[in-house]
Amino acid sequence: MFEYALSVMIFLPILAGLALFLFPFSGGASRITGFIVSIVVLFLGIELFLGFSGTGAMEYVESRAWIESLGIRYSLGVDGISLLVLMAGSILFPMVFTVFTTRTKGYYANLLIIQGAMIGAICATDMVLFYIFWEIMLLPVFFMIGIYGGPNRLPATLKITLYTISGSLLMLAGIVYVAVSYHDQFGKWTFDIVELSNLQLGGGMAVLAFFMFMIAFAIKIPLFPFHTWLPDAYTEAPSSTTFVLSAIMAKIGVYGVIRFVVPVFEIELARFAILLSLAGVVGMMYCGLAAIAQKDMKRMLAFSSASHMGIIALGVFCMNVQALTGCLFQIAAHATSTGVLFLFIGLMEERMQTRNIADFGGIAYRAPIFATFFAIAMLASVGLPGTSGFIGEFLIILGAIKFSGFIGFLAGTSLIVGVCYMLWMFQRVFFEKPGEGTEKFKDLTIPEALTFLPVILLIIGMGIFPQPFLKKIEPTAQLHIAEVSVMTKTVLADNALPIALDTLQKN
Amino acid sequence: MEHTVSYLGFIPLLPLIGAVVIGLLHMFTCRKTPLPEIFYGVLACVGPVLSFLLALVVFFQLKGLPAEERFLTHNVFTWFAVGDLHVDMGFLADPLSSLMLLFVTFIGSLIHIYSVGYMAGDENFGKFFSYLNLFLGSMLILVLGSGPVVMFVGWEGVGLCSYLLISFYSKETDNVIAGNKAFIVNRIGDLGFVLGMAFLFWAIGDLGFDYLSLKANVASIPPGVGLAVCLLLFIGACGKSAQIPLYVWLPDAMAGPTPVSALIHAATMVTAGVYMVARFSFLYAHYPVAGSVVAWVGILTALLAAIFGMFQKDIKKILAYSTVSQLGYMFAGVGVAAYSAGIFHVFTHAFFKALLFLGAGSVIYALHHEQDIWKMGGLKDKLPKTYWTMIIGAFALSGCPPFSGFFSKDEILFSALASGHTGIWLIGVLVAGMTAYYTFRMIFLVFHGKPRVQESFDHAHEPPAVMTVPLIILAVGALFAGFLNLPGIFGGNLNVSHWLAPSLSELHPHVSFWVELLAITTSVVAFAIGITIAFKKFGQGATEPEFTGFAKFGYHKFYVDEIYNAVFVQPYKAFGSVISRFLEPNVTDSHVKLSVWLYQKAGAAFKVFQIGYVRVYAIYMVIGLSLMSLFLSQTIN
Amino acid sequence: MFAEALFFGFAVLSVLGAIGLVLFRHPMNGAMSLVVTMISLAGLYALLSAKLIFALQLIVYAGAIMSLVLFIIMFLNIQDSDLPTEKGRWLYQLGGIIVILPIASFLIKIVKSIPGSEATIVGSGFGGVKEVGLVLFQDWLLPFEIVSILLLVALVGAVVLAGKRRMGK
Amino acid sequence: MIQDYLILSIILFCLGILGVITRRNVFSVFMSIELMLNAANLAFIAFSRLHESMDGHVLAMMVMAVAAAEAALALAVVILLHKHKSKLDTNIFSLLKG
Amino acid sequence: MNDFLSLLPLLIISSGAIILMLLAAFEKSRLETASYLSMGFFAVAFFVQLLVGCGPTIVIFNNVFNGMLAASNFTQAASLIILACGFFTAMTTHSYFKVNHFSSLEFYAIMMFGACGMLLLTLSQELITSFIALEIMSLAIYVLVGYNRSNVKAAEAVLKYLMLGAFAGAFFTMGTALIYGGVKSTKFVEIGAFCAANSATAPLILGGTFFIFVALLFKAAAFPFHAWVVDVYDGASTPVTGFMATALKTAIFTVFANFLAQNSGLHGSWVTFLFYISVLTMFGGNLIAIGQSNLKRMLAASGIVHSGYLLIALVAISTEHFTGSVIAYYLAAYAAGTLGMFAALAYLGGEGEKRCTFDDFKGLAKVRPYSAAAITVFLLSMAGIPPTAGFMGKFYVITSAIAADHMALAILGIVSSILSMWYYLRLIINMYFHKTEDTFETKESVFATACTFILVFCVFAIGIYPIVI
Repeated sequence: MFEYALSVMIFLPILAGLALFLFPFSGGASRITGFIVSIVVLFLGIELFLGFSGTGAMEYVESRAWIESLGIRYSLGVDGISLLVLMAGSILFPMVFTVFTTRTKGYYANLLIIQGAMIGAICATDMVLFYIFWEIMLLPVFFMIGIYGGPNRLPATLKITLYTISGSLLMLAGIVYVAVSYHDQFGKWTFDIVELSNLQLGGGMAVLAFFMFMIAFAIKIPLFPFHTWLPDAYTEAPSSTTFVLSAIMAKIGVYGVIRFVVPVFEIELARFAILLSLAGVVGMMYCGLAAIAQKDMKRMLAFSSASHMGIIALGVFCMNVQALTGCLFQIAAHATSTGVLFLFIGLMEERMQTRNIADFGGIAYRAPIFATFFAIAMLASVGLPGTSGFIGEFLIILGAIKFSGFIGFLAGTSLIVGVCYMLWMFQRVFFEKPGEGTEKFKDLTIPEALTFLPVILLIIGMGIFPQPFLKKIEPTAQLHIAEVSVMTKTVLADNALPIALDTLQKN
Repeated sequence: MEHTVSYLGFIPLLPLIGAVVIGLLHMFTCRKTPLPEIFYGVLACVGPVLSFLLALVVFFQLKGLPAEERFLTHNVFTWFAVGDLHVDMGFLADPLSSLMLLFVTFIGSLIHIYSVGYMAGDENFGKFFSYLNLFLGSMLILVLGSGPVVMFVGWEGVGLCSYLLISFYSKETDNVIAGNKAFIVNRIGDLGFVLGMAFLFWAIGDLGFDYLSLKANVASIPPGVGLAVCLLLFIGACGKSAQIPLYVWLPDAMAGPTPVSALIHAATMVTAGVYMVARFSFLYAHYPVAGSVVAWVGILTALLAAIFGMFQKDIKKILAYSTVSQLGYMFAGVGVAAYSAGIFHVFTHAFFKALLFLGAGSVIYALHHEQDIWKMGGLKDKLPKTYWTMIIGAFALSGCPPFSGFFSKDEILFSALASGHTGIWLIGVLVAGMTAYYTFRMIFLVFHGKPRVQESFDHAHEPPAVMTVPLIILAVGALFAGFLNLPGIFGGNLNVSHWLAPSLSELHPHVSFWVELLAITTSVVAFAIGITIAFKKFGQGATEPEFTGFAKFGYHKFYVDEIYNAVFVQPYKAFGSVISRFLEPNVTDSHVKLSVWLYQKAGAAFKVFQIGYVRVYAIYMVIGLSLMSLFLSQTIN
Repeated sequence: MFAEALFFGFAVLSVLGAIGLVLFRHPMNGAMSLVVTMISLAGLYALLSAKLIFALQLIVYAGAIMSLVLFIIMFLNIQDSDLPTEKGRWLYQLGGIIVILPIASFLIKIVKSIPGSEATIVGSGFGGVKEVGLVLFQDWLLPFEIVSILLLVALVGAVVLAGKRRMGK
Repeated sequence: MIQDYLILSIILFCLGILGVITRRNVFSVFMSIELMLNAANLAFIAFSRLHESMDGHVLAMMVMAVAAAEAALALAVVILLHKHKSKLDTNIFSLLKG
Repeated sequence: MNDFLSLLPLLIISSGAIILMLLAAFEKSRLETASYLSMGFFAVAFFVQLLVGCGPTIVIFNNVFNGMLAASNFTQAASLIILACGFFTAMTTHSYFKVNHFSSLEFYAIMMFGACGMLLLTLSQELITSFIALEIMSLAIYVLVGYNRSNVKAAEAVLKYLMLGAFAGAFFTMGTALIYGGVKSTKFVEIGAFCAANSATAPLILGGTFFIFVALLFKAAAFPFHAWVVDVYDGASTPVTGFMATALKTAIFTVFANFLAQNSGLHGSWVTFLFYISVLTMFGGNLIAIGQSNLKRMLAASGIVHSGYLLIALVAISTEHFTGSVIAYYLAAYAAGTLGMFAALAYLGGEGEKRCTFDDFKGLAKVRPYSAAAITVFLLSMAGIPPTAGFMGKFYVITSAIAADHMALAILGIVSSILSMWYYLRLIINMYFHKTEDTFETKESVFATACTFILVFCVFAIGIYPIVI
């Protein structure tokens, strides 16, 4: 029955979205349609999660010949790497349709297409297929920001689009290079990632191709210093899109690194791991610092998101099981916390018609439920134990320490950096004396509260019972790391500080 | 060796359930019809009290076991397991944690009861108790956690609760800032904790990341890593237990309601650091260098806080600095490897500090939230119960024999001396004198002499029984707790030390009777000098002096807050501004802007070539041709 | 010897004609000098034993095409004021020569590299109408056929562009 | 010997190019192109003589035919232009640019 | 028989052209009838071509035509593209001429003659045949460009095109002469054989191929022979521009590839040359396009860029097993997008093409969402965004470049693709993100929209089911 679940999850939203475009639907009808479709996807996603056996191999595989002459196949599959990203993509989505209720059909149609394309990018195991979905998911974002965005939407949407497309086009060259090398070595064409991971690459070209991949993903993640599109885009985008961008799309960047770069370019990755992880932590600190100076709440959260993404990306570059698993877990955890925060800010903007931090104050007294939910999401985002945010961050820092003590230390400062701006913002917005506008701030309505409640529970649940999730992703992470050859490990060891080195030798 | 008991998890769980239930009730009802306070009050006290009873059960069960087998564990579920890392959500009750458990739940329960009276009439009554329960639950997780990661949950939990409670009166910006400060400073310490844990894990944690496994494998830790772990963990302890340089948050934490201060200072939170060092005694015992660092930091903190304490005028601030100072003692104790002495001081301190804070709370309550001691005076007759209980507390704090504080403090000083840390001992004695001075300065100013503000004096009255009864209970504890661990010189039983022995990796240096006597005598003398000076200056009533010179310097806490502000906070903010105003648009983004600019300019430049004259187009062609043929004619020989 | 003298004469004439085409301001003069070039070229073809082409050059090129050109020039009744002044012509021509020189040297280099350029004696049938006709209709039938389409297009096109037209509907 | 013909052809060809790029008069440009085609024809004939094959003659005929067709169209265009502006200056026709 | 079948589409088109020409002589014939007829001819020819199965390579009527024509899968694909372009252009003109009254029946005849020349060009295997076919095509296009006689811009366009085209044609003849001098033949096969036997860098061959390349590159609008293209596209009427941009380019690149592919020695020695030309073409085209405000000019400049990509494919063609699939696919993808774009512009432009700049299309999406969506699809296809045909085309080009060890070329191609995003997105932004200023009332027939949407379908269909030949 679930043989074609993945295809359905991909194409149901896309087709529904296209149908909304093509036929005259009213805004309300579009919303209902979108909601129903996303609920179907949600159920499929949950069913998929429950049925996932966690052996480390690909499950729910669908593979069909597509372009035979180049060995491009329509092949989908889920393993531990993609599972949680997929969950984030399928579970969080219905919220968008229940929170933002008064938009036009284009809005909902675009969202549906984004969802389908994102799920496609997550499930694709063929590089070309992945690339196609990867590009498709950007287009609706372009329109969402451009049509429904804030006052400075044009430069913002142009920037995100051009920036990301530049990166991904370079990746296209990288993809082709990999396949051509495979063809040279094995005499046949394929773009399947499982087969491509057998490839032995070396030389300057491999480094070049590696960087092409990395630039594409670094832009999407975004990794310092390729993050400059992010604040504008996140700020100007309508909240639903910011939610999608931060909660899922950015994660697909990290996912891409794990899925495509780690198996193929292991040696190059190991060689440049120290540089990349430095980019990760520097980005984390840089964006964290920038966040504190923001006056616009959404912009602050945008920087915060970029800051967190730095740490998540770091989890990949450390190349050990703990960091990788932490990274995968954190992908989902951060999706829940930051995504919800952006939705909350969207709500606040709808109620107050402003995002300026100075205009708020004392919301906690007017809207205790809202404040509590917000606080829980915020605490998860700063990585408080007991929330989903802690496990991943802890594992990543743990892995980073093994990788390099210095990087680990810098990564650890995320404990401090995040708290500073979050508390500062929380103080201004929720505490202090109520401002004029906040006097009449409405608490969450029951439908809204019911929308957010599952996610809030998920945040706490993932913090307290992470093992059911980890159990499913950890075998794949083990396998993934095991594939990293001995040579790579020695390259890695060159980077590690002595203190980490002797622990490394011991293991 | 280990015994699994399934009720262990309930000890922290009960207050946590209370917190959630109360929190939800409050959240959903506060906007419309708040529930009656008594409802919340009862609900809030049930959890801690039940926990206390369970703690007693644990204690007696442990007592029934042979000394080497005193370990009760309960692994509730696997929290997370990744690769070699395996972390159980598990609890461990051994003598050390059971002792902590006992007084934390006991004093915690008393504070809960007291708060029912103190907080009466507050609009956020329910919220307060929710936080309070959460606080206690977190502390119990911290104490009971079977490994460092579980401990870290409680560790961060109490940090969060301190934030919530300090900024409880959140309409005042200053309070929220104090809360932020507490959380952030704690987080700085947590960084050390996390890094320490990480190093510890990579060193020996793959064999099991709980205390018992770590203790079993401690021998195989590489020396460098071990030292690093000790120091990093101590940074964590500094943050939580308010040691130099991270002590700054604690005095500001007075912004919260007074019972919260009592809870933070006595039973929870600040003692966590000491507890943690004692917990890791198996590690610290291998690294005397790390121990010395701990001890010196501790004793210097004690000195510094005592100096600050001498010049404060806010009753809670005085008590706060006294806590910092006493914590310094405790660290000095655990630093010189006298872990049981340190823990014993934690134990006694819990009683008298809770007592003093709750007493101060009564005073403040009676005077309608007046905290300035220079506006009090002569309250002895108005508040007799408070007065007498506080006197007991003050004696205990100052280390007057035979009050509890005397024994525990003396044990620490004596251990310092015995282990050869003469400098620490000398400073310790000095601080003991200073402690007596500022404690009794406070007592004299508040209770003796003449009332300085007549109006508030007239309205003052003894608080209700729900507040005074806990005071009395605590006073009893403060009076007699010391006898649980009588030192050898008094034919002592050293009950607590023996009880703790299986948990701690303690060295017991053999010392002569004379050294012991010297230690006791000096500290008694120091106490006497301190109290005498205080009596001379303040016993008969005194007027508020104008602070000058060193006093002013001390009153302003050596301007440490200002220095931190100038050195860390402002540059941090400024750097943030620089990034967002300058770096981000002009530097980081420059590669994008530059390329866009270049592209557009090049496009504009290229337009010029499209001149529109057909002849010119032909000329382009010919020029291109000519260049190519120039190139091609090279290939013809 | 005689042939060489003839070649030299025709060559000089044709180059002079070409130079005249480039330099004369009025197109009429240019056309006349082009006719000179073409006639000289016809002579050269004759020297190269291309009898048919010699005839065609005279009839088609020098005759038909050039008279068409001249006819149009006169038809348009070009006044001196209609002509572009082309003031900086000399400068342009100097620059043009500099630009063209590499091309010329390239081409000359190519030609110099051809070995064995001495003309051999060819049979009397070479270049005759019959012989060329045989080649044309045997080997080059297709180009010959499609040239008809080309001419048709040119015809229709010229009518469309320059002729009268009933406007579409 | 044949080389001389070819060099003559090249000279004529380059003069043709020169005419195209230096003249603004439509007729001159057009006739310069005719000159270039003639130069190519000369080359055809010369090579034909060199190879002693008559293919070159046929090719030259084809080029003539093409030249004729082009001439017809070019003259039609000249008439068209003259109708618009009554000028033969190519520089006048520069509405399309930038 | 097979030979005849291969020629059948060509015969259909040429007889169709002649029929239409004759029809034009009758006073009563209506323009619409002509457009239907030409659509019909193109459609029939298209299906005939589709049905004619073709082996690897057939030399058509070897005895009669002396091996000057040859059909292969590649030429079949190319002629399919050309015929489809003709068909869609005929559809587009149908409504275009409803608001722009300058046409007559000969328009269709000449267009079909042009198509005839193109088909010949794809089949030709000999230089002078190619030249004549090229001239047939060019002359027809000159006439089409200048068809609107009352428009001085059209006249100017035809002047520029004709002058420069004839100039380039002269180079072609000179090149043919040199090759003839070197090889004693002008057939591709024999040139290849000569190069294989001797050196491909023999001076006469070198010079000859150089001049022939110049002429072909001129027609393909490669740098530095590109300058005319912007002005000519601008001056020509929109359907003609579309026809020119697609069919003509297809024919040129087909013959270019045929010429190169016959001849590994030749290809090898010109790779570096083509490399630089293609890079310069891509970047030059981008730089021109970025500064344009007129849509047709922008599309012309982007056409230059696409020529650059096709040149990449030319650089990368393998002479061993030449199938031309990459070039054919790219041409098909490009043709679908570009034709669609021009078709949409043709009916949205309104009378006298009054809407022609970026700014004129502000807010189109609000008024005519479907048209805006179609244009968006075409633009995205041209920009190479999946899942459109343009993406797959670009993907094949890059794959072939990297497979041929031209990593640098692939990367430069991608950089240029990034640069080209700029102006494609600009139009989308204008259509979607700006306020409406125009009512966009047009009087198009159903054919125009049908044509646009069939092409939208084509863009996706070619992209998702890439039938690689």
